[in-house]
Amino acid sequence: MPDAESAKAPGGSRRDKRPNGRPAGRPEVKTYATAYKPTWCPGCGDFGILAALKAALVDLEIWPHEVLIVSGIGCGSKLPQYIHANGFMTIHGRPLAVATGAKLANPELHVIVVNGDGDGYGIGGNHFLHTCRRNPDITHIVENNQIYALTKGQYSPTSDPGFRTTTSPDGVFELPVNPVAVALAAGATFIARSFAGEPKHLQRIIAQAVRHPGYALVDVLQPCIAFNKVNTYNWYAERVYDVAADDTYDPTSLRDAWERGTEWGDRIPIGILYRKEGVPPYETRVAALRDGAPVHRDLRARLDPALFQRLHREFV
Amino acid sequence: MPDAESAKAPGGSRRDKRPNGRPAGRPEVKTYATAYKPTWCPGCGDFGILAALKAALVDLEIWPHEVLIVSGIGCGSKLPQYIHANGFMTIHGRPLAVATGAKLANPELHVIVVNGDGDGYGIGGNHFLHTCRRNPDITHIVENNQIYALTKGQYSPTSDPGFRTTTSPDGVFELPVNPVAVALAAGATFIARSFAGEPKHLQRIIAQAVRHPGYALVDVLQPCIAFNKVNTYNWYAERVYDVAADDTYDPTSLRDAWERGTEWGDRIPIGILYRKEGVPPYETRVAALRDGAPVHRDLRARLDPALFQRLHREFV
Amino acid sequence: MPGAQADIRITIGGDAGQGVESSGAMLSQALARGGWHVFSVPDYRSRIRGGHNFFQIRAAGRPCLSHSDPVHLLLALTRETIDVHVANLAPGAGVIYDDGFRLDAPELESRGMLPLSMPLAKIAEQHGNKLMLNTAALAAAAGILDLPLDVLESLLRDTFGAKGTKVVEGNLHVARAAYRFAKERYSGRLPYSLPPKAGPGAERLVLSGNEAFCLGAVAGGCTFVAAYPMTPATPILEWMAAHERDVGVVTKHAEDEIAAICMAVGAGFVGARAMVPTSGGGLSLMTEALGMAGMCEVPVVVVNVQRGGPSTGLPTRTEQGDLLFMLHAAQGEFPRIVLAPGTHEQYFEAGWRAFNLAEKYQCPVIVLSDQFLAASRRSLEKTAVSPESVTIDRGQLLTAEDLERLEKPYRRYAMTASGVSPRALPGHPQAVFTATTDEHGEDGHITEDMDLRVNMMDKRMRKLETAAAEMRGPAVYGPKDAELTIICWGSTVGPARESLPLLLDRGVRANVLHFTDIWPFPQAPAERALHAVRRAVCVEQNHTGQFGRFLRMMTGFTADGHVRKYDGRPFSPQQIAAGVLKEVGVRA
Amino acid sequence: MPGAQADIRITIGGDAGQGVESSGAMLSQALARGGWHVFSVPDYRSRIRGGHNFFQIRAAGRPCLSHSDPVHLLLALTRETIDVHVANLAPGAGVIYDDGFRLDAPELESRGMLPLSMPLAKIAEQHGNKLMLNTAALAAAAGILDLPLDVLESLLRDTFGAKGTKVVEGNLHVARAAYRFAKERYSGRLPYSLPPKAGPGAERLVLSGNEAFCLGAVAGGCTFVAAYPMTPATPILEWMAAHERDVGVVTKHAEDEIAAICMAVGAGFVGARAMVPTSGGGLSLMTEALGMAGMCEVPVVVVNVQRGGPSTGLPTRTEQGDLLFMLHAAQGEFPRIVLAPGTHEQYFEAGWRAFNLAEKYQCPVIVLSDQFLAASRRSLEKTAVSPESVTIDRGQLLTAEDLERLEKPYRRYAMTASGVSPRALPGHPQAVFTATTDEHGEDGHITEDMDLRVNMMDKRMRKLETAAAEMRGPAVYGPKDAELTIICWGSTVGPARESLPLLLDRGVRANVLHFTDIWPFPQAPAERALHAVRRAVCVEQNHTGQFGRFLRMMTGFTADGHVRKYDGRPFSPQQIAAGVLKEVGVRA
Ligand SMILES: Cc1ncc(C[n+]2csc(CCOP(=O)(O)OP(=O)(O)O)c2C)c(N)n1
Ligand SMILES: Cc1ncc(C[n+]2csc(CCOP(=O)(O)OP(=O)(O)O)c2C)c(N)n1
Ligand code: SF4
Ligand code: SF4
Ligand SMILES: [Mg+2]
Ligand SMILES: [Mg+2]
Repeated sequence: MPDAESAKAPGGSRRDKRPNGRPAGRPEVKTYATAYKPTWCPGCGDFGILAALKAALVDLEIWPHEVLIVSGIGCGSKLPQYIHANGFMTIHGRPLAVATGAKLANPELHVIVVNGDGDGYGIGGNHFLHTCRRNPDITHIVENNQIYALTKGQYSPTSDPGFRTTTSPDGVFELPVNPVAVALAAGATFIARSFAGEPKHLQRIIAQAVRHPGYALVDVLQPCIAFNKVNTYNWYAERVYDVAADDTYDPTSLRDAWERGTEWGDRIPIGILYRKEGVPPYETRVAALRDGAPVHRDLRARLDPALFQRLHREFV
Repeated sequence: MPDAESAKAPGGSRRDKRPNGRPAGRPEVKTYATAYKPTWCPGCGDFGILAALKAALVDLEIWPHEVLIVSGIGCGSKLPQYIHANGFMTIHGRPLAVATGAKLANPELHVIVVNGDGDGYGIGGNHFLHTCRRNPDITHIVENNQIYALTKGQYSPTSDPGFRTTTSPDGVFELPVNPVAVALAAGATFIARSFAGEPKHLQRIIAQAVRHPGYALVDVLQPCIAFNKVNTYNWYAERVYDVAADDTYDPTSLRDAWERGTEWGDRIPIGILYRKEGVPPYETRVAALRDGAPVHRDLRARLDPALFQRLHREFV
Repeated sequence: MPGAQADIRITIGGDAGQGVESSGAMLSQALARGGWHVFSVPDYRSRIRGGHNFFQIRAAGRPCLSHSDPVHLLLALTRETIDVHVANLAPGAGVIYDDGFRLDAPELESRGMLPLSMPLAKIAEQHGNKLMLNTAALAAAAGILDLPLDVLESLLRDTFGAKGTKVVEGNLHVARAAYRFAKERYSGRLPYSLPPKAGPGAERLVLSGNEAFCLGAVAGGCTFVAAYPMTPATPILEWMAAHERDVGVVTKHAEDEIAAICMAVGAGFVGARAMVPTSGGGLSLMTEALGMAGMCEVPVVVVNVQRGGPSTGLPTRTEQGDLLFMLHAAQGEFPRIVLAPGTHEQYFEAGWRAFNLAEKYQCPVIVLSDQFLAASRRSLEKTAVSPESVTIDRGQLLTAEDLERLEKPYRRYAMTASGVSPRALPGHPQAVFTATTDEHGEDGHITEDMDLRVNMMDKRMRKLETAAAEMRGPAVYGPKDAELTIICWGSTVGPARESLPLLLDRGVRANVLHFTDIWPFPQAPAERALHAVRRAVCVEQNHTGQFGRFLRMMTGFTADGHVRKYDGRPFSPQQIAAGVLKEVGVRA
Repeated sequence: MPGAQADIRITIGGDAGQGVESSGAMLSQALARGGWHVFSVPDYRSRIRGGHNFFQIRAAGRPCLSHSDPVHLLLALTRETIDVHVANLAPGAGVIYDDGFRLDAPELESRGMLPLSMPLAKIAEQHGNKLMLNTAALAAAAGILDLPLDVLESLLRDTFGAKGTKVVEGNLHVARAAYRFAKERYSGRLPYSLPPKAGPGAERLVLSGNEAFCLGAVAGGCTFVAAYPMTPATPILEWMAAHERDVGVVTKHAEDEIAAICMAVGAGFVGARAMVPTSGGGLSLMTEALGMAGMCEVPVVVVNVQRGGPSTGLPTRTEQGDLLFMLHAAQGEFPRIVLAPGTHEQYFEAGWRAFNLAEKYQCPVIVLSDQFLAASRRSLEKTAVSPESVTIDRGQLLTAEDLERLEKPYRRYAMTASGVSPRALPGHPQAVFTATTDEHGEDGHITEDMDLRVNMMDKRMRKLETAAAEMRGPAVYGPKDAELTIICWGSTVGPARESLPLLLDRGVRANVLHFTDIWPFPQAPAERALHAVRRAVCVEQNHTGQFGRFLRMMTGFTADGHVRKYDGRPFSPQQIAAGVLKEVGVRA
């Protein structure tokens, strides 16, 4: 049983290894299965995102205990409830901040944030902005259904102009947030868009995002069949095209990314829209992390009288 | 004395007029003078901003009672204390939201927000993002000294990489917010930069920002002589150049604005970097404002039995 | 016991997404049109589809103050509904269900229920279409209850009128067929019947608490609503948005709750009657700006529709868990007013009274309701939610004429005996002024002067003393000389009052002491009322007995017993009676 | 009265930006090095330049618990200083000022002061440079006080050593010249002298409260600090950032307070000992996430260094205005622990104890200090802030070995008698789990089940009962059989204890009852202690007497009198004594 004086976290201070060793074999999709059935509406785009995420993790041979999935509040934010992995469904709009703390305290975890467009770009907009420029190694999957679904149908920051909802009875007349453009302006190092209706594409993009060392945004077009009767599967399917198909597109060019990233309407670019290599993730630059993660620190070392002799010196 | 049943605000419902008529003559700089001396450090860039703002208001022939200056908390946010105009020094990071409420309740007021870079782009980042896309007719002057000054010298969201402060002892390693780029991505319709060391330039830019119908950002490079020993008057003076001097620069082009807007370092563009005409300000599209501002509404009209007969119908 | 009823209770159950709430609302409305008083409560989960939801309706010949147990008629849109609700059925209660469910009817009967199997899906398909299943179910219930068919028909016409003749006609055909079927097959079988109607009175309205509040706010001159959606407060924003144009209320769905309250403070500062509806989580985010309104003396109305906590908690359920939080939210000390309406009428009144108080005392006013009050629907006389009872009092608001007569420069925060400083709005040449959240002098300029600080603090806090004079003491319901008093606040008053006859049946002569005006605390009347109490049980919808603790803090009074509930579901009168009896040692 | 002193008080005054605080800190340090106990308090404004700031120092032969009045030596860096402080000077008090001020010395003398004019600016320029004016002033004070010159010299060497020999030498020259001038001109003139030194003890440290707290947190294994700058809590973040590398604490200056606490919750969730220092405004923004930590049972330490409220209020000044806010912040009900250390030693201890409590009870712990405690500097024995007194208790934290031995699937929120569920950290294959802020079952999955909800709520709240057993009752200082008891909490204890001899002088035999552990309330020891109280005066640094109200809520105890202060300046012992005497009817 727990040792009251135990000053170490599980796994001790094996800094150079993945946390706590790995089971034999490779993970499979069923490794990520839970006994809980999603409470999403049948046909909801979130099913596709859940499946793609599981498949991507399996592709990457990541085990459930090596991942931490942090979400906010909303239909999409229920995702951690339906996958067998470490999960933390936090409060509305704050998962990026919680995830940043978790990553800084234990950089060995693959930290993945999933949340809705309201959560991520509405109430969570400030964390979005600052996480982009901070560049921690976090994958951020936004289930963007252009609506507040769990609260039953108010317009969201990504709702298109003219869209009528209970809080926009005359149609939306604010310009929508274009997450790609904002992330670009804020300095994100990996920016992608995908579509819940193309699960294979999404799986590939998520896998690359997880592999990217640094903050990686995956904005996912996610039909909400209950409250968004405009931006449906068909609506998206008719518009999306993958920039990868265009040989002239250079995802490392800020200018190209700006041109395509601001495109929205009859044609909607998906795929990896921007990527910048070589920017060290935030946590790799933190002085206090050079000697290992907080969770692996032996706290008893702090009771070393020599440390205090040193610290006391400035007060004499 | 006040009339307890008075259901009208001062000025009654004169919707078509500037509030409460105007004094004879024209306002002068001394019209805006107060008895309070600024508590800013001698040499602080905020003096130049205060002077330029007064001069711009005089140029525009706006009277003190026609303006509402809303600020947050910080050195720069003390500005409303030093100008004879309606002022509201709110809480840290929130002046844009307070200003939006004031503008929607009384669109006749010239609403001007002044705050620091920490206030505006740090804690206030979410309001910045959403105000850009909302486009209310508000002028937003940011006293950007790249530092948290009133709290005595921590790094700010606009601090340059490598900058050492009490909270960045190893130098900043987050990418700075480029307010011009972010505003552009978020859909702002007027984006300018100026320099507290060029008061005439600043005065002109502020005047144009106030004239612009819609949200207008004026990011002002403001030397803090006490805590920012890197980004000094000289540092800025050596780098700034006005885009207006470049005939080929088209401030109505998103692409041009993106190119110049993202420029920062040896050369720093100032002037009007982007401007989009013809986007109706938010408040002009609000249904409930078509019959006049809330502050001019006769509240007794609400006691009209006919209104309630109509409203009751849906509950029978 | 089967037989003549003082009231009858109907439950409709089904899956989320099956339209349980809208069916329940329609049946409530039909019963009200038929001449009965109704009270109904929805019970739903925090998800869009799937999971059991239900809707309880009570109909009586006299006004009902809450739902009640047990249930006489169950309308089961799913099989699961029967399992969930069987324990709460009265002996011989009817269960309406689709004959496609393949239930063992004799088995149901042996468990004391009356199975009322009907081909609802078939009727819907045959006479209209599949989507009209709920209409069939409603009509079947109407048939079983002997509710006149024309009442249902007129309601269907009004409800579906906007969708065109075809839809209306289809629904009417389905309704008639199901009604006929129910009557023909089961007439007279249900051992319960609708109670005698209310006497012919004015046409009654059926409103949810939130709707009553919105009407109150409209009457009270609310011109500005900013909010961020949050269950169970969202309907206030949505109702206001839907009526924005009609009544002239600027509604703003903001980027978050911080923006919402700051916008309202900005609007209040320049003179709008501004409000922010939210629930606890939103309130948490609004905490800092609440202090700004207090410090800068800006009128603003904050509505906290409480739900189950802590944190995200039970988003669609009820609780009274935020009382002490509301009384102390935000750093430092400043005047605020807290109202906790308990009934639909009081919630309507709070809608306008809050604005008067906010402007009279130039401070934030918190209206503290909860999911139970907000979402329950009650039939009301029109006069209960009409502007006739409303006054608009803007307090010491200076008019343009007042300002023109000023001789000295205007001082926004002038020291006064009442603590209230005459208020000008920005926009007048004579009243150019500045405000700040830092401590300030009479002219609104920052000060660090010790004495000025103390005076200004005293001035602000004095407003609370001034306001206290108009705060209402607790109301007593039931016999003045009761041997036992149920102390409660806010929405608990309904089931508490309904529990009194149940207690009397068990030989306990009790009354109810109900607080609606919480802060500033109505000290003298509260002490008087408490003085008359012989034995007290505090009944609250929370874990720690917040009101009981608050009462002790304010008066030293300690209740003799406590009944607390924190499962997210509202008290029924039966639960209160049982809890109180247990506390006073009477065996249930 | 002039003559031998139990202690001596020195005030340094000047404009913001003149280095008043750093000079004061140096003089305090010099006095401590010289063998005296010191206590000192800065007083500054919320601006960078301009405006009067001052710094009070008290030196004694025994430990001092607070500053005190009146002042024996005034070091006036500006002329204004003299006007501001004259009222608070002891008869014959010395006033050191630059001869350039052109003061009317005889006039000063006629008002009972001893003018000590000196050519400070000239000495600085002549022997070093203009910037060394403060060194000249300090040395002059040292000369007047007969503080050994070598003490000052060694301090100057240590302080300026990093700036190179030239700076050191310059300062030494200036110091010597000023010291000599003071001695030569004014030797023996001041009617007060330094009290006898403390006996030869261990070398003493001079620390601010915030510094003592930081040392405690370091000892307690704090590995993660996230914050947003806010006076007077900023120094905690800054100290930690400066020592980030040395002690291995991740420090994050976040984009706002919401991000700061959320980061700390994320860090705490995965196993770091995480803390967020802030002040009331920041706390307001952290309210929602506090509930998240409570609901998800995440250990996190929140430090609220209180300042003058409401809202922005008095940013650089002190108050105890957030007590009831801290006890109830956030919607709904969940366990939290609130500690209010009163002395530097207690603040150090709270630094490590808070982490133990947070991990043992898996909940947020709030350390409630204030600007007075945080910014005042006190001389302490090294042992008082050393790791020897520290234990690290991580509570029911499962090790990898524990997890490998698990037979059933791990349940993060297992029901237990203590309410504490054994805690695993994410990262182990046997302990993959999910958490949510919605109500949940033992495995962390969302539930709407009524009974499970009630059980889970009870489980969480049970932790408070378990924790209550280790919460400390109030401490009594002074005679056990006092006729009068001063009840106080947090930092008021220092001046309250120092007021006891003053009260005794006036014939009132009083003691102090001091609370540091606020929540869960130490019910039994508190009641025992209150039982022994004959007559009580509650002394608090706020307007509404929050602790007195809280005590009544928890125990029914009503104090006989109240002394409250809310001008932003800390109580002096004299103010407490005068206030208490007034409350008990003794004429001052
Ligand atoms: C502070 C706070 N405000 C409001 C809410 C209510 N709320 C829950 S989910 C949600 C929005 C959901 O929209 P989105 O993030 O787009 O997720 P979706 O449901 O569309 O997947 C809101 C406003 C909340 N839980 N907390
Ligand atoms: C909620 C809250 N957090 C923190 C503070 C403390 N604070 C006051 S001003 C300030 C930052 C000032 O920086 P900036 O906005 O850039 O203004 P400057 O002083 O540089 O002009 C901070 C953090 C506060 N007042 N409120
Ligand atoms: S409401 Fe929309 S987003 Fe939510 S589960 Fe249903 S389809 Fe999905
Ligand atoms: S600290 Fe900096 S920003 Fe503040 S007044 Fe001084 S120079 Fe200006
Ligand atoms: Mg959404
Ligand atoms: Mg700044």
